[in-house]
Amino acid sequence: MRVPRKPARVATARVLTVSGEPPVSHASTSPMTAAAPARPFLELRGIHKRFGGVHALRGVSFSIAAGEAYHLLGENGCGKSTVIKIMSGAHAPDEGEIVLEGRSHRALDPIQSLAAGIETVYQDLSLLPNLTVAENVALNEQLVAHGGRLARLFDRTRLKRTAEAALATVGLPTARAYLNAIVSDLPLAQRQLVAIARAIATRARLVIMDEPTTSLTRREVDNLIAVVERLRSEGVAVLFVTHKLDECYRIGGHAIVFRDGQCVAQGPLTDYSKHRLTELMTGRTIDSQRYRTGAPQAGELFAADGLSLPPSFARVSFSLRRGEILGITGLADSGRNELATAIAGVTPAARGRIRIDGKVERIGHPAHAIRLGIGYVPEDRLGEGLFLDKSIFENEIALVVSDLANAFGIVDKAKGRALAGRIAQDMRLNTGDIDLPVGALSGGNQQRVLIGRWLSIRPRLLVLHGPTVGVDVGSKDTIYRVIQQLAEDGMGLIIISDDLPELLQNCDRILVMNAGSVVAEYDAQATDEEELYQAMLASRPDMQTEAAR
Amino acid sequence: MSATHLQDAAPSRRSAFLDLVSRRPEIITFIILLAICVAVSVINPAFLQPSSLVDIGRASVVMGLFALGVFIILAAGGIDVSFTAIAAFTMYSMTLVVKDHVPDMPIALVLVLATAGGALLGVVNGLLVHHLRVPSLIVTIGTQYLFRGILLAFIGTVWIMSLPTQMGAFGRMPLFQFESGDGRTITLPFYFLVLPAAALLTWWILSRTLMGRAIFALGGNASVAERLGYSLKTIHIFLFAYAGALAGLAGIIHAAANRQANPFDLVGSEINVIAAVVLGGARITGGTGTVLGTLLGVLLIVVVNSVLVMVGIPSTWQRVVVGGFILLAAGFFMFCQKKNN
Amino acid sequence: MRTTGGQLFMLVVINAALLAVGAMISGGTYLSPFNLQSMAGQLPEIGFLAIGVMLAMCAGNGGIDLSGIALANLSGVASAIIVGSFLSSTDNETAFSIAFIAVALLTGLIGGTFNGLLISRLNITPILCTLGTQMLFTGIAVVLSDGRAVAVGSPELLSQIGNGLFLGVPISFLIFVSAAGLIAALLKFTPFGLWLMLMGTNPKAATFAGFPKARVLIATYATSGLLAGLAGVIIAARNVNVKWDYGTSYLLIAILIAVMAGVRPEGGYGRVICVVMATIALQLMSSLLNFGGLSNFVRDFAWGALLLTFLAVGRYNLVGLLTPNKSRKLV
Amino acid sequence: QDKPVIATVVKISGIPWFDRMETGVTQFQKDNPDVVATQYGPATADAAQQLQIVNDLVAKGVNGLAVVPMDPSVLEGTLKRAMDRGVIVVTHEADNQKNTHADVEAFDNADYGRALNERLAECMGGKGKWTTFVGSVGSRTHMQWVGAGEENAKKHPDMVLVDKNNESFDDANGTYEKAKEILRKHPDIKGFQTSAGNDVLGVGRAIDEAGLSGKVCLVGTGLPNPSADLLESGAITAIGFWDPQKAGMAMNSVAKSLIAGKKIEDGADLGVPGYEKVKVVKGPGEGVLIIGNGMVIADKANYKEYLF
Ligand SMILES: Nc1ncnc2c1ncn2[C@@H]1O[C@H](COP(=O)(O)OP(=O)(O)OP(=O)(O)O)[C@@H](O)[C@H]1O
Ligand SMILES: Nc1ncnc2c1ncn2[C@@H]1O[C@H](COP(=O)(O)OP(=O)(O)OP(=O)(O)O)[C@@H](O)[C@H]1O
Ligand SMILES: [Mg+2]
Ligand SMILES: [Mg+2]
Repeated sequence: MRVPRKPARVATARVLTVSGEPPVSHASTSPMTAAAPARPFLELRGIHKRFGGVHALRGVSFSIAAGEAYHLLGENGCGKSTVIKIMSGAHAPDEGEIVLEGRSHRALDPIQSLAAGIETVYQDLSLLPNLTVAENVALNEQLVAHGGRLARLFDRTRLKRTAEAALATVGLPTARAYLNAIVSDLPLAQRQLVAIARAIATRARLVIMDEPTTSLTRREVDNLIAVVERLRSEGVAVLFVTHKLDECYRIGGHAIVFRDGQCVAQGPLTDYSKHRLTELMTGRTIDSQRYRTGAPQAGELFAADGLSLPPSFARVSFSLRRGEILGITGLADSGRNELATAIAGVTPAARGRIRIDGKVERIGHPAHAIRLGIGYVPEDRLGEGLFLDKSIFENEIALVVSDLANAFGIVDKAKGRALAGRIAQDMRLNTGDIDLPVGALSGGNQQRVLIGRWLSIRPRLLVLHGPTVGVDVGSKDTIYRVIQQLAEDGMGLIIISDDLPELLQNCDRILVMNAGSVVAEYDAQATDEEELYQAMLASRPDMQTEAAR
Repeated sequence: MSATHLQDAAPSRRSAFLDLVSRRPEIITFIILLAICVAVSVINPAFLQPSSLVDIGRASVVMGLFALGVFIILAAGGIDVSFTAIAAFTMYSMTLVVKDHVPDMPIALVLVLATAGGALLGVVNGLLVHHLRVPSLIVTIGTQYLFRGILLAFIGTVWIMSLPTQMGAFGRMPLFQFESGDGRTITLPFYFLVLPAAALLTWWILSRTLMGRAIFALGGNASVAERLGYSLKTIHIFLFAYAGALAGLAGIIHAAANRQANPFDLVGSEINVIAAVVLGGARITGGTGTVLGTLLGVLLIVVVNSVLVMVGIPSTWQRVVVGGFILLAAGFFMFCQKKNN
Repeated sequence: MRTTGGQLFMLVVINAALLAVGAMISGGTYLSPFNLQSMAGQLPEIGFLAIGVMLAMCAGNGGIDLSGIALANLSGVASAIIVGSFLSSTDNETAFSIAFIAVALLTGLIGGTFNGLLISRLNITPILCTLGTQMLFTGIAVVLSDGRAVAVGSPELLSQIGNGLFLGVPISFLIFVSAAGLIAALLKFTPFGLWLMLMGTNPKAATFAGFPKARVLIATYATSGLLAGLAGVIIAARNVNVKWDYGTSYLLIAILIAVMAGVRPEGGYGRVICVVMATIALQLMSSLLNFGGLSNFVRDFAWGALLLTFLAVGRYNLVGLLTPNKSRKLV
Repeated sequence: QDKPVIATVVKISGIPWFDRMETGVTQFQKDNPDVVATQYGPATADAAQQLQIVNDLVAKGVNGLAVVPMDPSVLEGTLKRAMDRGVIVVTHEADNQKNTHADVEAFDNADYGRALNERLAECMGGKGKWTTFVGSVGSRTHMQWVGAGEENAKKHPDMVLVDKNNESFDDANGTYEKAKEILRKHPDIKGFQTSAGNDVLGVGRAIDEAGLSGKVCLVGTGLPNPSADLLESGAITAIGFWDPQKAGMAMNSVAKSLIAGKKIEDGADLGVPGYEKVKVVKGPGEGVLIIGNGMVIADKANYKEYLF
């Protein structure tokens, strides 16, 4: 595949000409390499932000220099997304000032921020699902070039050129069919890359990424890291928000640690150990040893026999014992996602058999699966899992609504509330008010609500798809403990994830899928990330050669 | 860092036809339209004459203009039910003004002023939708009652049976005229041209300007569009002003063609127009659809309504047939789309 | 997040204000028992349709029921013709009445189920589906009755329902209030209600949680149809005759009421009590204007203005200035 | 005040027909200062809306109601309740209304339909295809008119009725489209008999635009003023109508008499032109049917005598 040498620079030049300035005039400020400029590109001073009664940011100050990488770390709900929204102009701060290239502002608006070169990859990706890939990537560039004015012609050739360059940079295809694909038809991982491509399609000076790697596989992350390197070498600052500390170290740069709306530490990452960072974020100590201590019980609980759903996966067979935790990993297109949804009955397998407790069953629908005692926690918890506007109580009893009904068809709410309250306690939600809408919870708590829902019916098998995507270390800890407890109680669990440490810490066995088949099986205690990673890439000739490069 | 595997991950394995249909749902509309025409011609060959085409063309103008407005709002994720009230309002007050105050206003100016008047009422809609932050369906139900109430309570209810001469002349001005075999004159009126012109303009705005893309962006996800720097206020105002302008124009044409200005007219037909747009392939949830599809949807409704006598369906049965037909068409539509996924 | 109390409060205030204004301009006749009874007797038919619209809206996914009044008329017409063909309304009053009610309700139920089936099984967009069935139902009523009004007569039981009073309250109003209470309970206390509201907020999540989505949808539209049938019975009982084109203006008014009651068109939220209060508000206002001798066009204007005012009050939280607002703490 | 209140409720307010009726009500008020006479009407042509107005007026406490029912059957229940409360009910265009004290008709409906058809037959020379339009198949008087017309046409064996009872919904534009379609389907059609007030305008326009004025005959109910152009051009052969102003006055006059406890006898004079010597027969219910002599058939030659 053709890779333009310096796509980001191509984009730079183009934007300059469009904005009407001759490219030369900008040459003096633009190319900055490792040498840090005298003054920071962006500085926040004493920022406060309140949402109704919530004091989300309490006097945050930090600065961003060109060409540097920053990692904004902190627990769920500590104010990371809020500070990003202030930088990108989505929110106005209540107090404090924003100094952009030496000029002080009380607040920014989106166009101002974009025109200054602040590009954001939002946590929710902020893609327009009904538009094409090309439009999603490159439309904004034209909007910004016209200063947000809409009564302007829109240039299709330029759209195509910009999109091609940006897509190539993040490693997505640039074929016409792909450019014209509708974004909602793409899998989540590709959508995340499209969002990143949009951020770098313009002459960015600062790229902010709010948890950009949540649904990327390791290889795609590697690719992203390469992109970041190149951006930095061109003088672009990068600010990451992430909960994956390992990735931070791989990228390097500075850490900015938030706790409770305040900035509690900042400095070069190398100054902090992982352990120390965790302490700073949570204010307590969490050790990262292996969670799995128990052992599976005897007796087969679940078996897949030659499951196929062309073209996603074929002839997948495995079995699971009571109390066993099985990990399944693979690249985004390895078929692991479809396998998960097939077991859950969302996209039923076309061929093959499923045995539960020795009985052959056909699962054609999620309700089927649930009746058979198979629970499924989807990866996209907002879109597919939670009823955001509804209370914790209603979310927790969603599965047992009809069971709670008495002979007259009246739902026993008192019983339901007791159940929901118990679940909230078991899942250690940090609120006792189960009438709170789930939308008012942080991501980690939302995930706990979603997993907790299954505690209401105690399924025989629980399939967890990306159980800790976008969840902070504190919540992760809780979720892992719950998983282990469930296994202790004899439930079978399948964790589908590309967070390899997560699988290694929690599973008994790990299956690796590749190109629709299970290609390897490991004992979790006897393997390591490297081995798993190699297996994920193996047997695909084109990729091996790449890995070698 | 190749990503060839991503390409084969892209959706494939559907038949080429279904693939086409999913990208361009208006093809289904076209097929249904064609099927009806063939069926009707078989039942009654009298359908196959140029005058049928002319009649259908003429009957589509007002509904077509409305539909373009509805479509552009639907594309942005909204719904408008006030356009008929806007049309009646501008049509009647404009006619009143011309008749009583400026009897020799040139027709071009009448059309421009009516369009501008419609746009103005549209702006009211746009501002309300933007500032009240509620779905436009609700706001426009309110403004429909409001506009119609103002028109009938404060402006007038008296039918204007003899239009100012220039308006009457405009309604009668032929684009072309010919004599059919049995000595009848068949006329395609000049005002017919307004529909293709408006369709072209709408298509151009939607596909060639940033505003057009912004409209679809808004239909895709409003809060995302706002975050990306699209000014929702500008889009809302433009959208409703444009739809209002089309409605104002449609109203004046309706009056000119009808040779009377009846303030009670038009209101009540809005659901049919929305149905036509949805039958043309635009999703009711917004963000999709094409101008061509919209026109096909309008044609579909007009043709179904105008072949009933041709086919010899007694008037007591006509509602059953039209209703059943809408259900069949919608069912077929969904069937094709479902097969895709 | 939720301003439900506010909506109800607003509606109560509006109703009180309308009664006060009415009393003032009419010198008391507006509050006379006869007028109150007359208004209470007028509102059930549209109230039933508005509750039907609310149910469909709550189901989300662009849910709406445009076929309500058409189905109500069809229920009345079909029932009058079917029952009238083997029973006489004068000879066998009670039997006729009971049979009439049963057939009308059954017709409504079947019509509503038909809507639900089309929407849930064939995935037809609700607005298109109910537009189509609206014409279909009207059309069937025309064909059955040949376009003429069908006489139901006034057998004892039906005429009691239409015109009778119980403790000074019109029986039709009592039926309306109890049916509304029943629906409210259905929504609040049964699995159906919980499923419906959850499904309305996130249909995808409902699939993943294994909800019987199709059944819930069918039940929703069937209930809406049943209410239309009930409206048909009330119309027949009050007017002695049924006809296919009765109440064509009810279509938009029912939506207007639902919206005024704060039902969310995107789905997932709506309260029956608010719909009842909104129905009463519209009735009070419309009678008030008739009392004042104002042209009925002013009524259209006033409805539009009232709705927009409502929205503005909600938007700028003007109620919040009046009521003590418990601000919820977020976690 | 103790003056009796008579409320006239029309099918829909604002349209020319009932605006004309309102002039009659106003005139009656002026001539009879000892009563209070006003006109009401719904904003949309919907029986349910009219019903609500009648309900509210009864609740308000009027002494007399003069109603032009949108749909007589729908009002039965309410009018019965009103009569039970002692309100005097007079109706118009509703000779099948059971619950009324008196129904005032401008003429006998069958006579009217026959007269229209005879005028059409005369124009058609007694032969050729013809068709009929009604407001809707549910409109009783319209169906009576075309029914009587159909009956009358049997006298002319060469007249062939095709695609009868097309519904116009009183919408000139819709009627125009339908008429076009009929002209296309039956290129040799010779006559139209229409019923709703706007039908002559729609059909007339179709005839006019096809250049068939004078070649195709059109006779139907219509008002002189709106039809003037088309009568002049020859697209409309003749229009039939009665004067709603006089009908409004007649209704109110009957209502006033009944409130005063008087009875209307056969041959009575209501003091309104066209109703000087009314025929009184028993109605379908307890009340009476009062039939006047107010039919007018006008054509190009004489329509100017009735400009309204
Ligand atoms: N729009 C809002 N309305 C009310 N409260 C809000 C809003 N946005 C954020 N908050 C509150 O502000 C606090 C900080 O939220 P923020 O989104 O910045 O957290 P975060 O650090 O991004 O968390 P995470 O790691 O989960 O992304 C939270 O307590 C949240 O409840
Ligand atoms: N419109 C809003 N109203 C109320 N609270 C909000 C709103 N938007 C965001 N929040 C709050 O902001 C906080 C952060 O939300 P966010 O979606 O970023 O999840 P999160 O805490 O960041 O989780 P994660 O770290 O897993 O991403 C949450 O507490 C959420 O409730
Ligand atoms: Mg966040
Ligand atoms: Mg977050």
